[in-house]
Amino acid sequence: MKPSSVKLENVSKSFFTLRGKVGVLSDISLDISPGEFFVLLGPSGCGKSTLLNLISGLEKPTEGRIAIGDKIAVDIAQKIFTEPYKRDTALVFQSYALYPHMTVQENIAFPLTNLKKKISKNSINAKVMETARLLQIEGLLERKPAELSGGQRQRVAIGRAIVRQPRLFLMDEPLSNLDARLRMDMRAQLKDLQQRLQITTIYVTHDQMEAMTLGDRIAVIHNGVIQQVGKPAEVYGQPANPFVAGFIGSPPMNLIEGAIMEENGKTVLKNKNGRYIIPREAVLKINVTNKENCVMGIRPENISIGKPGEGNIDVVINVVENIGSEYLSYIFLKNSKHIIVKSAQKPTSNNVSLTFQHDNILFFNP
Amino acid sequence: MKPSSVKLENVSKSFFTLRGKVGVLSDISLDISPGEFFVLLGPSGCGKSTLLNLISGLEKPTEGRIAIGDKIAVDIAQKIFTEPYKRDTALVFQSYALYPHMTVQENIAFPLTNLKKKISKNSINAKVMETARLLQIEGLLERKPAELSGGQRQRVAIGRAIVRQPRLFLMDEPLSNLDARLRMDMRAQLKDLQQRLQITTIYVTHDQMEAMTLGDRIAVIHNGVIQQVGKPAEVYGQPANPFVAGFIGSPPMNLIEGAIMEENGKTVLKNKNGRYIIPREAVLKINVTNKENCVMGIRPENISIGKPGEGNIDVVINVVENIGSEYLSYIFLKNSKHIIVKSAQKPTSNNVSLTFQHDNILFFNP
Amino acid sequence: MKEKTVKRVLMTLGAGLLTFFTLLPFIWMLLVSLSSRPDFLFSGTAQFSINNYINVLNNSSLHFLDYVKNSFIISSITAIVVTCLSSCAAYAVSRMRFPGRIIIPLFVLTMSMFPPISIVGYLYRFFSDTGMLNTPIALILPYIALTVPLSLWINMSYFSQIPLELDKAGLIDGAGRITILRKIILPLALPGIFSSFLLVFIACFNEFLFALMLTIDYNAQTLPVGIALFEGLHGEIPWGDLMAASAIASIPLVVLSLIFQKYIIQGLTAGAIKG
Amino acid sequence: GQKNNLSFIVGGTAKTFAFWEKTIKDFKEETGIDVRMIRSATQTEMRKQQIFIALRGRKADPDVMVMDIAWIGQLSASGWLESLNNYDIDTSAFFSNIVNLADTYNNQIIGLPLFIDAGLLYYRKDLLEKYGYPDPPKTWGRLSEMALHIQKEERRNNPDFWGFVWQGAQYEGLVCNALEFFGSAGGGFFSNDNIPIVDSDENIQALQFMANCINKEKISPPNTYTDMKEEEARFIFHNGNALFQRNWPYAGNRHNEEGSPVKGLFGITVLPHFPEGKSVSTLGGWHVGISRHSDRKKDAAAFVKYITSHEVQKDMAVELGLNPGRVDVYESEELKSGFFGALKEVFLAAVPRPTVPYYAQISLVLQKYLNDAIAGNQSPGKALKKAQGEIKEIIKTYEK
Amino acid sequence: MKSKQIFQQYESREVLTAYLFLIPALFVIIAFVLIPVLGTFWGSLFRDVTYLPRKFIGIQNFLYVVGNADFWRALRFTLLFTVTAVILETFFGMLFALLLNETFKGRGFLRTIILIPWAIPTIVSAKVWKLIFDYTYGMLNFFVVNLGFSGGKINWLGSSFAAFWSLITAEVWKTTPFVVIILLAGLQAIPQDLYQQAKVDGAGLFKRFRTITIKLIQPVLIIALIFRTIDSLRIFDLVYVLTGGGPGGSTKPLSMLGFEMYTNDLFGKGSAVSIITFCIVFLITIVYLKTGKFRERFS
Ligand SMILES: Nc1ncnc2c1ncn2[C@@H]1O[C@H](COP(=O)(O)OP(=O)(O)OP(=O)(O)O)[C@@H](O)[C@H]1O
Ligand SMILES: Nc1ncnc2c1ncn2[C@@H]1O[C@H](COP(=O)(O)OP(=O)(O)OP(=O)(O)O)[C@@H](O)[C@H]1O
Ligand SMILES: [Mg+2]
Ligand SMILES: [Mg+2]
Repeated sequence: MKPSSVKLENVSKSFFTLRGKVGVLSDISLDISPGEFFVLLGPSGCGKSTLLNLISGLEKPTEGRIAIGDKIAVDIAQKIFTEPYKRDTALVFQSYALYPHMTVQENIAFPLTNLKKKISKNSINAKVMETARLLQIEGLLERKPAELSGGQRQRVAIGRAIVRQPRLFLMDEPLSNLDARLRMDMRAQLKDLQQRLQITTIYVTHDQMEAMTLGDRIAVIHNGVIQQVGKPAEVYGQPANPFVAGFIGSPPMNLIEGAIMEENGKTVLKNKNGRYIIPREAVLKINVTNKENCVMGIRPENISIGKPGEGNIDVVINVVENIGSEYLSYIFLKNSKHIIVKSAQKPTSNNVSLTFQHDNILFFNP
Repeated sequence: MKPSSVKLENVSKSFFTLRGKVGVLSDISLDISPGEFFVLLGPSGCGKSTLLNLISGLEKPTEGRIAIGDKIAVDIAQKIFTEPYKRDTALVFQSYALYPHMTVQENIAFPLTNLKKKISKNSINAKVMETARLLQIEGLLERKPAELSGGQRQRVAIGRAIVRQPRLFLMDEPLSNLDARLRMDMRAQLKDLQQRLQITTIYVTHDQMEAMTLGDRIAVIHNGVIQQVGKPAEVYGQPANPFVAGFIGSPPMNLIEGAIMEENGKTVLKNKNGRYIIPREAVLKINVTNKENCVMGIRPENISIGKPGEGNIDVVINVVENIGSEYLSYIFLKNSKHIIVKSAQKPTSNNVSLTFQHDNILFFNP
Repeated sequence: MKEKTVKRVLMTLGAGLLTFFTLLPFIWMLLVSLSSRPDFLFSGTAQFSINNYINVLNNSSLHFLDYVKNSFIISSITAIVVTCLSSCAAYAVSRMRFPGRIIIPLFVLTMSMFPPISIVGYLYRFFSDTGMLNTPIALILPYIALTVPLSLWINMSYFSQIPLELDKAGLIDGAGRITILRKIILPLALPGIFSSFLLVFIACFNEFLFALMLTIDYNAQTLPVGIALFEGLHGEIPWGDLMAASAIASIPLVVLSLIFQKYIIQGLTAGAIKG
Repeated sequence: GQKNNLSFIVGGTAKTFAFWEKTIKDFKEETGIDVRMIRSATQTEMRKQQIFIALRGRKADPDVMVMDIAWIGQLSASGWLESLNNYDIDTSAFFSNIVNLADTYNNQIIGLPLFIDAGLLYYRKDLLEKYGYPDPPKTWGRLSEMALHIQKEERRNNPDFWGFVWQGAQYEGLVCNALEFFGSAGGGFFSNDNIPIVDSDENIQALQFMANCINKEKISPPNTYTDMKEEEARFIFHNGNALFQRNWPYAGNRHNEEGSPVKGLFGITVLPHFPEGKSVSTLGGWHVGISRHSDRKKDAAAFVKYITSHEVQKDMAVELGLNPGRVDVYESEELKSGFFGALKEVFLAAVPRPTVPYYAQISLVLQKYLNDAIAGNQSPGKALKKAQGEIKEIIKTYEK
Repeated sequence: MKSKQIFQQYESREVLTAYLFLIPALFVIIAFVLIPVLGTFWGSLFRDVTYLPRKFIGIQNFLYVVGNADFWRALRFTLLFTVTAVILETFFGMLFALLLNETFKGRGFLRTIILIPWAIPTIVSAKVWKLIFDYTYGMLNFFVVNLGFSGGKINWLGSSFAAFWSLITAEVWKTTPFVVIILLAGLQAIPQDLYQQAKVDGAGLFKRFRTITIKLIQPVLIIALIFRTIDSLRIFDLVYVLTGGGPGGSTKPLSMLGFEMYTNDLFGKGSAVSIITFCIVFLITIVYLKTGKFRERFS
């Protein structure tokens, strides 16, 4: 089957509850190419799941139109709406929604029994077995969902989606309840599957690593509005605004608000906490509309720790955390914010100066 | 209230299903000190949630005894069993288990309405508000769970647990559905709360970072058996066995099986894929029982990439992934395994040699 | 064909069938209640008026309103008590572990299988000995015993649809079993609870044999018995009065069914658990 | 229960209850004795259940009860009825045939007829006149002739017209009807020395006649053996759709009501007979007795006396249209002429159903086979032979 | 091991609480059903005729009942009636419950009127039906005559075949709402996200009905079936009023046989019929529970 493109035009969605209207998505336009692996990122409650529901047809947008392939799935203006089961998408629900009365085997086989072109029992069994093996749950086929652990349930939910070859995969945090190693395995399997079958995939995740390694492109959503769409490296390297900058990366980029001014021949960013000397090379990149009120961004790994006086600003490290191979140093600031520095070695002293790697400094309008 | 210790002695648990007995935990003994933040790690389905259920009293062990503080919570031999609601623990369910007919406000307030010492409505409201603010859901108090996003639901579940001050916090992947930034916030809040109130906490997570930064100690479980208990740095740095070594760390430690032998005056590890020269300094650390069949472990970040011929083994890099600030290089091996190398820079060529940092090489019995 | 179209066609057919099916005899009943003779279709000479209604309500020796009142009191009390008893029992059976959790519901079910005629003699003696004959109690107690099985089993099946995790959450949150039942299970099983309430209520409202045998006069007799007394010695039936009485008697049930609608709510457990 | 007043169990419609309430009030005024009325259901079987449950339980309530004539045998055989002989009651004013045949057990009077019934033939005077029949039929044969003729004529304008309606549904009433047919052929259920003679030739002939009315001559409607009870038959006659009707006296009252289509158009007479027999009418009606378990027998007797007094019986006749058990009431001014007067003769010749204690079971057997025979499912001879056999079985069980 | 396992399963406090929850209900049932029933059973072992001495006769009453052709006829009718009625009630009940579970204009009205048949006391509704089926002036025959079907009126209660179906009609009309109410509440409890998932999984209307609705409603459905069956097997009021067991006893159910025996002073035999009726109901219920996987579902 040819992979399908997905096209959203000016899609908006509000829920009408007893307490009034809750606007969730506003004016979303996206153009996802056939065979693309498209990742949705955004803070909790920003509308990612809702967006997937709109595409799958489980919810109806309040405005706008959605096309899957060359078929219009929904167009509010033209009053077109295609039922979910005709859209031929596979959706992994964030909440799994396993069929409690069916065994794992039956859960996974279910989509296969609904195909227009009937397939034989044997080949269903074979497919289910293959899928289960891929997800490492082949020993659990006889169980009912209630007898599974959280991660096992999640894998069954994935299994139900990938067992057939839909035009579109929609996955809502499919790996959130898996341990790191399994998640890595699964990630590789999904990527492999997706590339092999060339199925357009829209994927919601909170995991940095997943977003970066899986996605052909990433869209960052905030409060129901798209903030940036781009290749992983782009979004990471050239975030469009402080929100994206602060959201992508773990630990996130340090965002320092202040006013840019000249002082003693040096360009500095000044705020209540002190003055940050901006490296000369970076000064050229300042492209903010209002220098009095702008944001400077620098990632924790792009800051190096040196002896006091040597760097761009002198600070006191408050807390150091060991995160396995690296150390995170926290510098608490007055307005209950903090700067984080990531370093391979543990800082030897608490009184240090920070040096910002100039080519990684970014400036934003707030 | 004084924090409680938690003591498990030879606890085993099997489920009796229609298809027979399923052994889940075997002979677990743990001794958790009062006020400790104790993290449980382990692959999906290893029995972490079950262990929490045993401690909270939702399930009954098949064997063994559990003491919380100086009270025996359950002792199979003595036929003692304390009902869950008398154990005064708070549990964040992996599946949330929100009360669907109650608003967020009511959900969070529920534990407070059950306290022996009745508290006033006002102070309940105040506490709920405070908790909600901490979890950034203060705007959702009037909603019912069905009207929340996955992450919002998860936060309500956390809220219900932390709103009161129990003797023991049990948290089952409480942050799995939150985005990276929120997760970091929450992590800090939880740690802060725990330290402020000194409440003994047992915490299940799949997130490396969480485990390392939050835990006073970590227990790694595999197939219902405890593999290692120790401080985060210990577990990371001196894993007790290949399983722990491979499980902790993301990407995980490279584990290379083979036979150690002398060749050309050098100590090498040899297997089908080739020979790995073991740095001289590391040779001293070899403490395996059988040199013919052992495992060498080295973390991806402890391998440096050099020009062919310079390092311990020459290899060809197959895939390079950008994970934000760093690069992962994959070297595929014959038995469908791979070696991963993490580096700050992108390797310039595919033909490289790898150098193992000698003080980070570990040797295990398989 | 489109799913929507199929659905709409099916629904229209169903609605038509339902209306026809339920209303035809009922409308016939109303017509008879308004006419002066039951054979009006053939004779064509009947007059239509509300005389029968006036007659039923005004005739003091009929005691019609007493019967309605008794029925209402007896059915309400029974239904409330049964709902309480059987929800407790159903909770225990469906969510707690104890020896007998299989056998007790079976026993209770078994107890509903006896032809009532075979136990009415005993009950008569019992209530007569205890001086309770011809009091509402004499009907309420056996009605409770007769309807608990139905209510228990219905509640059991509704309770078992509620995720067990919610009880667990309740236990963890420090709630005792009663609190869990009251604050978590009951609200969630409300459609089920209410439908069993309704079924019990109506069963008591309609019961005839016990009501006949265990009561003596309008101080305790219920509507079906009262209506049965309309009939003459040789089987003369004042059709108009009888139907008017039945029509009036169905008013409380219509009210009840309006309340019923309020409690039939979709998807109460949505959002509870993940999985 | 609260056992301070006398309890009196009676069934009926609101009108009946109103009458008894008034009577009870009068009685209280006269004697100071409180009487509590237990309202029992109308259906005979239900009433019987109610009374029997109490009596089996040896309950002091009810003290005074109104009993169907068909139960008296069983009640008295069970020893549940107080002999009235000790209470100084004068029975001479009642129909002596009834008191002797139905209310006497082991030479003790155990009940008194409160109101009585007997089968009658109703006929359409106007129609007989119209088709030139001066008198109602004396024999069944004549009845069927007349019915056939007039039905055929009347059907021209009225397709719903029937010649003869009677009670053939499977219930006690069928046995009453059958007793009349059988008796008027010289047969019956029991011989004088209480031997069952159900399958006698006379009975077979009579039953054949009954079946023929429905299936052969078709002068009786096809639902005779399914639906036809008193009211069903009355309705047809009432609406002017039948020439002859076998029914109890109550029907006459209804036919005479204001607005009745047959008011003034019908007459009553004794039932016809077969050539070799004489007219027989089944005795029905309700009797009053005192429970053996009563704890206030004296007061009970006073009450029984009161309600069987001339005055009350007359009121009952006037207000409820029931036929008093006292002969003297029929002589009174209010009743002498008119409908009641004509009934007296019938009652004097009425025969009760067998008074054996197990009558109810025999009745069941009879109902089943009689109904089957008139439905045409079995030949009368076969049906009655089987009935006879089963009845003998029953007797064998109970004569031990 | 065995005793240990039993302890394993049960928690003494929980057991205590559970019994506390059960005792009130059990108490009432034991006092007002079990004891009378045991009395009935005891009574069935006696010759219990009011005017003859009471005599212990063992199982003779049972032998009498079982040896009686009427009993077998009543049994046959009762079973046939039950099977037919329950099948039809389930069918219509399911149909209407599904319908009333949808949202559409007029649903409130339909939900109200569906209760009417169930709400009218049986003794009344039976009379209404009797009036409808009445040969002489019934509504059905009015239509038959005036709409010109066949020739002439039909004797709806006349043949055993017609009487059977007349009874069935009245019974189904009367009790379908019972099934509807139970099923409707059951339908409400099915999580909607399963339907959503199934839609995404490509299941159409009927497939969803078959694989989700039916399966998840099954426990409730079984219970509706059980209680309908129990009640149908004991049918009395309706038959008593509508056909009185006729024509020729062809529509006489077991309960009526028992009732006749009681009213005709055969208490021992009446009790025997009651006990036998009970046994039949019990056996059938067990079959239901077995097929309904009761154990699995509630444990
Ligand atoms: N009721 C049950 N019956 C049978 N087996 C069960 C039952 N509950 C859990 N299990 C099995 O027990 C094992 C441990 O389950 P548990 O939920 O404790 O895993 P977990 O460590 O929490 O996994 P995850 O990280 O996936 O949540 C799993 O393999 C699961 O399949
Ligand atoms: N039925 C509903 N009624 C009202 N508001 C709703 C409803 N469903 C979702 N919302 C709101 O819409 C917003 C978006 O929800 P959605 O589930 O799409 O978030 P999400 O991006 O998937 O978040 P998460 O990462 O936490 O899963 C949330 O703020 C949520 O509270
Ligand atoms: Mg979501
Ligand atoms: Mg788990």
